[in-house]
Amino acid sequence: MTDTLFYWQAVNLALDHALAEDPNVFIMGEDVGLYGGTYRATENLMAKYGEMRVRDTPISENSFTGLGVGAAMTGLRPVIEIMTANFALLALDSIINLAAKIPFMSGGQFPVPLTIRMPQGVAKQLGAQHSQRLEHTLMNVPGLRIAVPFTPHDAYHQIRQAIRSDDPIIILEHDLLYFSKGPVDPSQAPIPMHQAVVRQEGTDITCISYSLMVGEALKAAQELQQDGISMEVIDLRSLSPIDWNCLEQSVQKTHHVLIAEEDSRYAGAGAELAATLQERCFYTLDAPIARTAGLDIPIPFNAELEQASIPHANDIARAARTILLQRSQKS
Amino acid sequence: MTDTLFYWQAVNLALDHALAEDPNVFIMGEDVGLYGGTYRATENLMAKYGEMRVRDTPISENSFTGLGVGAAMTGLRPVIEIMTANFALLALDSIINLAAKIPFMSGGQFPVPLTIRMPQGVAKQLGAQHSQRLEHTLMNVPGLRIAVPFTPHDAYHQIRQAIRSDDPIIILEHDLLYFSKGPVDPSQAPIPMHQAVVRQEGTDITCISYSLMVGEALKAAQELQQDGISMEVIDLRSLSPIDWNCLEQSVQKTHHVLIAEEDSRYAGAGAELAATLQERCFYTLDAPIARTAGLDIPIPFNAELEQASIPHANDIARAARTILLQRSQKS
Amino acid sequence: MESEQLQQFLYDMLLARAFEERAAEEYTQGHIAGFLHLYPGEEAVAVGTIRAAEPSDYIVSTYREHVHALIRDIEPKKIMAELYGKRTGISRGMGGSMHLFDKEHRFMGGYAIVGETFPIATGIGYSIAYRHLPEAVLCYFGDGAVNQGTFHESLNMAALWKLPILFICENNHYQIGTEIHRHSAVVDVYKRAASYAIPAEQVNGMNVEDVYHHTKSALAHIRAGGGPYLLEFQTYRYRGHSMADPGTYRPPAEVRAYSGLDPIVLATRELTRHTHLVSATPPFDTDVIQQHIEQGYQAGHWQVADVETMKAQIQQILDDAVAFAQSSPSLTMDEAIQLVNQNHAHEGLI
Amino acid sequence: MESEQLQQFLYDMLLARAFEERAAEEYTQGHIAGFLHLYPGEEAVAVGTIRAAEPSDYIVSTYREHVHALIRDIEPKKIMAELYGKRTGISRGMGGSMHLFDKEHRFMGGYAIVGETFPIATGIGYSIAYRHLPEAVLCYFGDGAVNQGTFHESLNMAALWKLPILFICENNHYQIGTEIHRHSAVVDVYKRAASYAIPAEQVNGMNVEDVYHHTKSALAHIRAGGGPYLLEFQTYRYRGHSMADPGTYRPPAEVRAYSGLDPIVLATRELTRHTHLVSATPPFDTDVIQQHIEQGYQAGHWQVADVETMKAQIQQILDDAVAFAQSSPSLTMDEAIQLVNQNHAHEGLI
Ligand SMILES: Cc1ncc(C[n+]2csc(CCOP(=O)(O)OP(=O)(O)O)c2C)c(N)n1
Ligand SMILES: Cc1ncc(C[n+]2csc(CCOP(=O)(O)OP(=O)(O)O)c2C)c(N)n1
Ligand SMILES: [Mg+2]
Ligand SMILES: [Mg+2]
Repeated sequence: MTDTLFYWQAVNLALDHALAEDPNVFIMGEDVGLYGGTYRATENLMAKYGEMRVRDTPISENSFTGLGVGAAMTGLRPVIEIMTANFALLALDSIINLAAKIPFMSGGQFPVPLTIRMPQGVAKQLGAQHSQRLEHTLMNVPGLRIAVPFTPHDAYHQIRQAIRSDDPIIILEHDLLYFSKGPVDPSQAPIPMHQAVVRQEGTDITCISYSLMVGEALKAAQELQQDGISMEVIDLRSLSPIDWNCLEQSVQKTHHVLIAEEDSRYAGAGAELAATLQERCFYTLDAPIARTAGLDIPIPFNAELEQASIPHANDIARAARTILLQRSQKS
Repeated sequence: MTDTLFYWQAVNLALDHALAEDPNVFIMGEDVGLYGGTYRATENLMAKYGEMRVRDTPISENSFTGLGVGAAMTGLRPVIEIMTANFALLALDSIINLAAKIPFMSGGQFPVPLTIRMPQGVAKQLGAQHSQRLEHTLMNVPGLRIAVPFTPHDAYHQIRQAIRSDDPIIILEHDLLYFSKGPVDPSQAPIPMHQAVVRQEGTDITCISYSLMVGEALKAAQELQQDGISMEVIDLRSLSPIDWNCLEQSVQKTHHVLIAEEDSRYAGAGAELAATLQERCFYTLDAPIARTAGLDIPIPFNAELEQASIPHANDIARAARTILLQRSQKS
Repeated sequence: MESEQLQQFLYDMLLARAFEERAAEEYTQGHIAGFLHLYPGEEAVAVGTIRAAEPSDYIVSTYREHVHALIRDIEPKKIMAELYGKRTGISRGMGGSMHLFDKEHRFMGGYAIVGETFPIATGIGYSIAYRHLPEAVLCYFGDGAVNQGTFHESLNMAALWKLPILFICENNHYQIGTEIHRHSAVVDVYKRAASYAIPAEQVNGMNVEDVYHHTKSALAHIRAGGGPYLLEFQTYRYRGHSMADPGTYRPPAEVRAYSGLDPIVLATRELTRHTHLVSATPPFDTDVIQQHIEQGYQAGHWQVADVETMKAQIQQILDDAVAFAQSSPSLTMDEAIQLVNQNHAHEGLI
Repeated sequence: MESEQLQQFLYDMLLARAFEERAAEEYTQGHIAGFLHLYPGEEAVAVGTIRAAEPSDYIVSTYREHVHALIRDIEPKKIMAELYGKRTGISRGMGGSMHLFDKEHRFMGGYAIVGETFPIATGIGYSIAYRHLPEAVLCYFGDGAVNQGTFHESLNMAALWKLPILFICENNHYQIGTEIHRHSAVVDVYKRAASYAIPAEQVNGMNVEDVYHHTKSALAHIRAGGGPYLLEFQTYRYRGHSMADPGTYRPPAEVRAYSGLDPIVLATRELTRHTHLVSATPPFDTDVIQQHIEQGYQAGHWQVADVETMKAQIQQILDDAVAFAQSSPSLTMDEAIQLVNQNHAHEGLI
């Protein structure tokens, strides 16, 4: 039953199936109903399921996210769409102080089966206020789980898994992935939600990435192949928890690690990856763990500077070569 | 002119001097005026400078912080007190999307000379919603600077420096530091705002810490001395930027690093410290960089569990011993 | 009003006052730590509103919520054990004074970040509407909370979607040390409901019967499908904001009625004194409980002895509660960690 | 009203319309990217309000702010260059369409997160009050922005401290695809000001003279020390929310007046057609500029030729602006990084 779908269609299908499967599931967010979602992710769902289950909201991010928490406490399974992660800065009290803490503070009485979806990342000249990434903040919050699907297939299944889970789960979708295409098989049994996958096998160096940046890493791997460098590319699929074993296994093999992330390098998700991996694999590593990441500046509006402020395949390839060059010089 | 002052008195004195020095400085926050601040940091200032310059606010964190940004754009030098960092989750749009980005997005036309002070951290049984730390989130924001004074003397000078700066600067004060005491010399020329200092020299291992946790690290160093272990203790004083050279120099000497932080380990400030230091000092390190940090759970209300969820001197000492034990076993 | 009902109110208020004063004592003796926000002076609000509600209604409260939990008939010992941080506490010692939760009693939590009760209540209201149930949510908040953005955002949504929520403002005129006219441009909180076309009233919160009747009719309006309703209860807290606050920012005249009445003594002894107070004085001039007792005497609903009996009963309950709390164990760290993981225990995560 | 003033309005509106339609063209041709929110239909609001203000007043606007900047007399070429992301742009190409800033003109920014204009304006108002200056802040926002918490929080503070702020609601009845009655429980925005005791009026935003007069008197009230004021202008956007939005959620009848009038053609040619329209029709039924032209003809303020001349002038200005934008260089990365560091260049950081 594999179809080739746009990422947004995979999201849409996952939501459609979840709404059909469980009457407790409802969707809420700005323009998710009549308009069908800014990235079409909720297209036609209001017509199909009605306004109570697919609800357009006012511009009140903190409150409609908190509304999702309250509804989840009574056993509903809200799927909140925050139009972009940039606006989630307004909703962090509801995400961090409510969703993530109520299950614990209530002594376990109130699970919060809430899913929060949001696009994020640098798209095309949306300016500094509309190009941010939020994973670093959310990762530091115990009680939250974070999925970062890269493929339409993963988007479909991780959303389904998130909605079925009794935990609050954040799905970070990248603005630029919605119109990428890939096979989606809803009937295939999904792998565990937080398992990382090796998207490209390799032996010389491990490139760890997630979301849109996996695509850049895969391109870099191809480029490197021409130079005889074999780069393993791992798609994390989840940022909380992280599948450390998968990463460790790869490092045992390659002894070199490069992390590719779009976010600003300083205190981004890559910092946790590097910090924990150097601890786990210190004696296996032949070179320091490197990060290819965004610059530590607000994202410029200007097209060239915008693109120059985040990594691309050639930056990843260059970084990999530099690491391996150190090796050959040393040995 | 050295006085021994409580930390809160040092903060108070810095604010008093800043208000006296520059008519553009004003203070705003909940109960900073008539009440004098929950930790007495603004005691008597309203009586002295009037309501326009020491302003009590409604409970509207996002807006009074944003008000500070707007006022700063016209050349005033607001000092916003957010009653605790936990409530700053409500104000992150103003901090991250406004204060940190306007100087850049305006092409340099509008500096934002804003200081935001907030207490944070685990105090005594304030519960999960009132025990958080925010440095990890703020560090990831280009355009912000972050100071974390540990001593009353640093609190005095870093606050003065922050208010004089044309950049938005966050001062994170720890709840439990306000009633610590130390010498304060306002007339002494301050060291640069973001310079780290070695609080205790040592040769076997470098312990990097900041804010309240420096005190625990110093206690641990004493404890270790009795075992013949010499631990260098570095007080970062600043989390953005970080004084990497100071850290590197120490690692050249000790070859071992332990990071002590109160925040949850996962994606805390320590992650960035470890990630960058392993990169800079990979070939100097004799063991993986270790982190002694808070557990990855919301802070329990129960007194024992609360304390067990964050590190103390003995945890730091134990971690240092473990690291050095690995060394002796290896050699 | 029936004698029985009024006696219930009396008992409730005596219990509420005595519980809080006992909590203060335990705090002073160092048995309880953290922030402790007490309710004396405001008892009529919690009692009148919660007794007017059905057990199937939900309660969403703030950090000043012990009394709401008590009146919801949650066992005092479980609340006291929570203040002690023990595993027998209502939130297993993980929440503490500001975070009481009880699923069984539909007590949906105490929230310590001002303004959080609004979205939580709105979510529960959404859930009730979603399921077409005849239930309602009682959402508590202070006068200071009204200026948090969530008040505005949530009331708009509640009105837009006609959610069954009773917004209950406990207007004690202070946001910690900031008096209402210094934090709000409009000091009559109920007037703000007009921005959302939510019907609203300002009610004397020092008279439990008034509170009860207004709540009853507001809930009737809600259950008839009329959408949300807002009640502003004018009240006063006799103590400081929390145990850490001496309350010195208040003019002495303002607290004069209460000064001279040692609150602890009051709860355990003075309440039974048969004094004659003028009932027409403004609400703050007389202790709210004293006033109720007085009216009951005059109308013949009870005798001094009845009040004595109640008092003794309550004393015993609180002694037991403290003993229970003190002797209860704490959760282990493993159990605490388990709370973070229990909801995905059945999922294969990785 | 003086001919000269009305001619200024006409010129302003023609320039505004033509600029926006030219921007749309540049976008369609791929010269401009990102979000592009255009203003056609709402011109009378920006023109009437900004022309009623003093140069010493401050402007705080949203992401739909090109026209506010134009009417503030910022050079069109600098705005166009900003849409192109060039170093000659008003924000040096770092802000883009949604973030126009001009210190010289006290144009305090376009803000892209809905609701941010409120606290920024409140801060500037605080600063004016702090310095006892006779200035004011014009704070723009849409009908959708009214439901953001900052609206509520900031208006309360503005009123509490009597800050000199004119809150200007551009009520175009839509929050992207969500019509006002689906996002607000009370659809008359001006009514919400009562929650803060802020005087407020609802005004026809399709008539530039009305807009101008109401703004003048509101500013007079503010400058007399009366504190903030709120004006709700009823208006309509003829285009979709942004260039990415076809606007298909609107019923065809609603846009019927505008359909058939190709907007680009309109700006450059049709405006000069001497048609006779009934002036009493509801504001949305006629193009706002068309209406103004018509009234000017009738009152003898201008002739067809005058409008032709203006049109030609504007055409030239826009051609020049585009040529300027196209030929301008970009900032280098070093310069961009310098923007982040320049304010502490003199400090010894470490
Ligand atoms: C968002 C937020 N800001 C500030 C505080 C600190 N704080 C706790 S209670 C309080 C005053 C609340 O006043 P009110 O809503 O009137 O309730 P009351 O305490 O009078 O019952 C404040 C400012 C907080 N807990 N949350
Ligand atoms: C906080 C926030 N939420 C959502 C958005 C996405 N968004 C951009 S404009 C807009 C609609 C705003 O409507 P309104 O305030 O009426 O202004 P208009 O666009 O009609 O001029 C939305 C939802 C945003 N930019 N910021
Ligand atoms: Mg109050
Ligand atoms: Mg609108």
